[in-house]
Amino acid sequence: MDEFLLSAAAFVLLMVALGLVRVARGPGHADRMMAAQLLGTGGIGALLLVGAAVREVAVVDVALTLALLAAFTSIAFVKFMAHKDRPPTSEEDS
Amino acid sequence: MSTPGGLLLALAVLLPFVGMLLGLVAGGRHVRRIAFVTMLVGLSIAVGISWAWLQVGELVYLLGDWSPPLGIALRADGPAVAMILAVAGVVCGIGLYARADFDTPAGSTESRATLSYWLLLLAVWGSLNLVFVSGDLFTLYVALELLTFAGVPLVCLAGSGETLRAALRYLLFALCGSVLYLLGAVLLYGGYGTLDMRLLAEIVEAEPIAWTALALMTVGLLAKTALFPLHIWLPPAHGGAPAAASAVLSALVIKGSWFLVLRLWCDVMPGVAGASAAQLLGGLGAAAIVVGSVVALRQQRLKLLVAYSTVAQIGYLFLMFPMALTDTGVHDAAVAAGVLQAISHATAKAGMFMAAGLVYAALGHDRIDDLAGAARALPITVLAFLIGGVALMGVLPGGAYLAKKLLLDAADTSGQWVWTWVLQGGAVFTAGYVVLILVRVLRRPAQPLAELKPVSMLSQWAALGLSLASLGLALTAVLGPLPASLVSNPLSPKELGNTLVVLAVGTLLAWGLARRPLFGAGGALRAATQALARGFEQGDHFIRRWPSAMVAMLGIAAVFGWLLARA
Amino acid sequence: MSIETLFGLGAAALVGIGLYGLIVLAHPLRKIIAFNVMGSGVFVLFGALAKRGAGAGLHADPVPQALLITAIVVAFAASALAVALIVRLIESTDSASLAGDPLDEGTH
Amino acid sequence: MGRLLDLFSIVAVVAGAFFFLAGSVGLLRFPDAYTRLHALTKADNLGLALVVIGLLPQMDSVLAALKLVVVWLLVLLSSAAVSQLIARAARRREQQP
Amino acid sequence: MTGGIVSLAIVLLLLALAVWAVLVREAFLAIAGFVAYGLLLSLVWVRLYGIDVALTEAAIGGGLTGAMLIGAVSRLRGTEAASRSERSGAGLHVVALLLCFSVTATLVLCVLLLPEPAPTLALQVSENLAVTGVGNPITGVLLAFRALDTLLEAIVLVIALIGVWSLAPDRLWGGRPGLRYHADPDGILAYFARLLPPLGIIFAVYIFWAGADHPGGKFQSATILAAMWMLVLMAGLADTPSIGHRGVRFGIVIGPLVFVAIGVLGLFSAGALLAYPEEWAKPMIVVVEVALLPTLTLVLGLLLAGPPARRGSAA
Repeated sequence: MDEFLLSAAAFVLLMVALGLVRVARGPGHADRMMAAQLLGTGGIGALLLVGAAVREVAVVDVALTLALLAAFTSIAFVKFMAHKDRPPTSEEDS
Repeated sequence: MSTPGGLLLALAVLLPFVGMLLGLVAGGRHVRRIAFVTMLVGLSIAVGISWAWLQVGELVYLLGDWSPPLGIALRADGPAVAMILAVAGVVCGIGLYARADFDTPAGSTESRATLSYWLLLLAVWGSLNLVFVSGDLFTLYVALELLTFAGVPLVCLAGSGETLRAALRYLLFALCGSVLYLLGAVLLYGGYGTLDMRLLAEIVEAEPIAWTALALMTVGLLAKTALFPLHIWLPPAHGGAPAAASAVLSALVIKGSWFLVLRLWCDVMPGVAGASAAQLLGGLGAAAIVVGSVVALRQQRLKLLVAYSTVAQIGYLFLMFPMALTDTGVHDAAVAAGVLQAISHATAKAGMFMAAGLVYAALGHDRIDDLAGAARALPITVLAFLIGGVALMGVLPGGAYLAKKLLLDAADTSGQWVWTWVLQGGAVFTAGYVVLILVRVLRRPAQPLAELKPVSMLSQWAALGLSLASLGLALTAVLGPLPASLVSNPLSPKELGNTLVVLAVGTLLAWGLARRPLFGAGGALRAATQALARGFEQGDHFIRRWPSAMVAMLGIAAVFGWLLARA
Repeated sequence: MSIETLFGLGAAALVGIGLYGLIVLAHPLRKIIAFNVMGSGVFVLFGALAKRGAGAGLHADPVPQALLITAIVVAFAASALAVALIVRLIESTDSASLAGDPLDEGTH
Repeated sequence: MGRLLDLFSIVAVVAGAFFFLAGSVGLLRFPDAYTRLHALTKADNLGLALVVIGLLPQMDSVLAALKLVVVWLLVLLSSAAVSQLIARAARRREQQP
Repeated sequence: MTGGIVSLAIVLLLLALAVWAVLVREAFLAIAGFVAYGLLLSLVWVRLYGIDVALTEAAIGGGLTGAMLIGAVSRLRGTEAASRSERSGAGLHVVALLLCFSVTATLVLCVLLLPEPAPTLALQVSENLAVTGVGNPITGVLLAFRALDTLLEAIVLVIALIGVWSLAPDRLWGGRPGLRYHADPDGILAYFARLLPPLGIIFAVYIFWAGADHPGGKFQSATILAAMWMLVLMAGLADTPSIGHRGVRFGIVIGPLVFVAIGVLGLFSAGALLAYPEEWAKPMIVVVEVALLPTLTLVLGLLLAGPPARRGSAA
């Protein structure tokens, strides 16, 4: 069972790596951020799988911390980027 | 085991921090009072430490009664005790000077600069004491970061854009230095399983891990000390800060990382370091003296001149390494000379920055060319500046003189005549800018000085006191642990002649290199020296660009690694 | 190869990558990111050493792990101070360049 | 019983891994940002959900199982927030060719 | 074997993300990469059996640092484009590459030359842990064997905060830090910002209490609390306190001061500064941790909020 869980973790990470190819190819902002998001989800999945494999209960706490802080960071992303998109500053973007 | 009096070491570290925390709670109107009470108690603790050290020799305190490698030990040997006492004295002097500058104006509850200044001053003090007494490499990392975090905001206390930029540069470069230091400490733990310096000294061997660690830690610390060519951040930071802050930065903050280099090379890993790498450290010091002094002579503002003279003086601090570390082992006399040099620089440079600040406050500017009449207007201040300069020149009876004497003896016994020349030549450069300022301030002004703002008398006396302390340090030879035979009669023909030669050559340098001629027209010779000086300036400008400084940092690390591995 | 060695080697590469960024990146905010990458390389190396020191019923040597927690917090404090400086610098000068130098005025 | 639960875990985790595969392939193959976003949100949420469901029987306490579910909910939340941002970025790109 | 593949995958991904975070053109994308990088680092710590470190990294490395960097990138104005024109020449890149490569190569050599068996303090820690009364060896190191480091760390944070505050323009001294956020009327965000904090607070308290005997502790807990606090601020549900507020000042210093006080108490009750009397060790450690919690939460949150930026009522 442990071997299986570790293999699954490795597979998920491999898929994430595949997603990173998208990053290399671009072309837009959006694609790059999607890859980052896939990485986040896949990373947490791999973390849970590894934690279950090594039978370390506290890994779930790590995952929970990550998920909590990831939610916080995502909201910060949206909030600050919305702030940045407002007219007075948006002309500096282009 | 803890020794009697060891507890004082822990108190010396904790007291300034507790003062800082209480000051933050009490707020603007009380912070200065709290700072002064802390200084009084801290000075007594420092005196107590010195007294205890005279009784029992080295002081040790095991925190929580846990002995290393599991716990953390605080230790103080001679150099550490000397530094603690000197820093306590300088902090008190700077505190007296800053009393007038950083006051909470009537009618306001709290002002930004006042609160920040006193809290950060105490933070610098606590961090420095920690650097001097901590026996643990990781605690020292935290101490170095404390020192940086307290020093950076002092740079931009004035709040202008330029000072913010200088502060940011300082922070980023210092952070690179700390990471390299931490990397070295990590490697040592991996190799030897302890971070305690005493235990490490017993088991460390000359092998790749130790070489790499020493090279990385040294170069990280040099970046924090701003030894040439890693002085990228120092001139704008020290030149732009308020004088009371510049004095803290220049006299105190850089001594922390310098002291740690000394510890690593002479106490922890002398067997790893070896003589040839020490020659490189000394070489960088010599280069710092030449470049720093020449560029100092080119400056148009007094505070920048003093800042560049700090670049040069940092070079002096590293001249001791070739004499301290030779193939025959560590020479304590050279180490003592280094510490003495550091203390005399701390006192003199604090006094000089304060004097420069007072000149600025009184005249409304510190343009060197327009200082005419200052000597008459601000006699005490100008005297403080010149005495500080003379003390640094290494003529009797200054502490720097004694340090030079000790180093010359050491160079003699180890047969390193090159360093004899560097030591003798170094004084000449200092004499150069002392003469330059002397000539400017003594001139009669074209028109009488108009609006002279009043400056605090206490501040003037504090500056003079610190400069005099530096000059009087040679007395330690008579009173203290150094052999009295080192000091000869200052009016004996040999000493007098020496002083005169130094002054004469210094005058020549000032004439040749300063932007405006001191006297006479010059002609071809001056044209040549001017071109040379401009070359130095451009070189300095190039080396202070971020990429060049980073490349220099890694390059020096590589050369150190190579020298260590080769030995 | 043991996983300690594997992570140790990865850490060495991270230090190099971070250093490279610190040298060539111009914008100070990017330097902060590079500094954090380099710092994390040092941390991973320390973590790998801790894992090597497993023993006495512990999966890893707890001393480096405890120190790592301290070091991570200190690095955060450093980043916070630097970010605050950058933002203030941009607010007051509209530029984040480190190249400008007050000493240059009047010398060239 | 134990064997049966293990089998359940294996099936669920394999299914989850498949969705991660699908998500990555979609990210690589789909023609434009919107369809890619669609593929991604499907994949990562479902993939993680299946992994979490698969791991539930492996947890030795109800508390740990509960925490697993919370992890999934939180990831769902941040994914929703970031998707909004990504869509906006994609739209902005379209508006300025 | 499979474990090795997982580790290898983690290392390769980590390196790829590091390269991305350093080299990608835009700061915004670099930060997105850096946040993902922080997540992978947590995975590294789990593989290295450093669950406590993983928790700290998850909370601070990716979370707080990420949010702080995002906040900064939204205020870069035109400086990013300007700094691109500062690009240095190809020669520098080659030299930098060479130097960094040699640093890495040297470190690789050191890693391969590490002594066998590895030196360790694990035995000493587990022999002495019983005296401290805590079950988590890392808490034992942080609060007993190397208590000074932990005290200094709290002081580092306070000094950094003083430094950040000192950057404020004079006229704003005593004001409130950071931007004032207004509640988003249509906002799904405001909804989340109401939903998350209670969850986060429960979890933070749990992590805090777990810390004595299991992975967790005050830092991780304080970081989560600080993040939740910032979330409430960003949703416009509350405002930052002014920096002159008495309660805020008091909260900032309470932790280190109590720590010092307990340390001095140890001088009389256990014969050494920062020592704990036997039997009483665990309760005293808990007191220190409880006192540090508000300090760390406040300081971490306020560091994130930045210098005072708006005039507020001075206390």
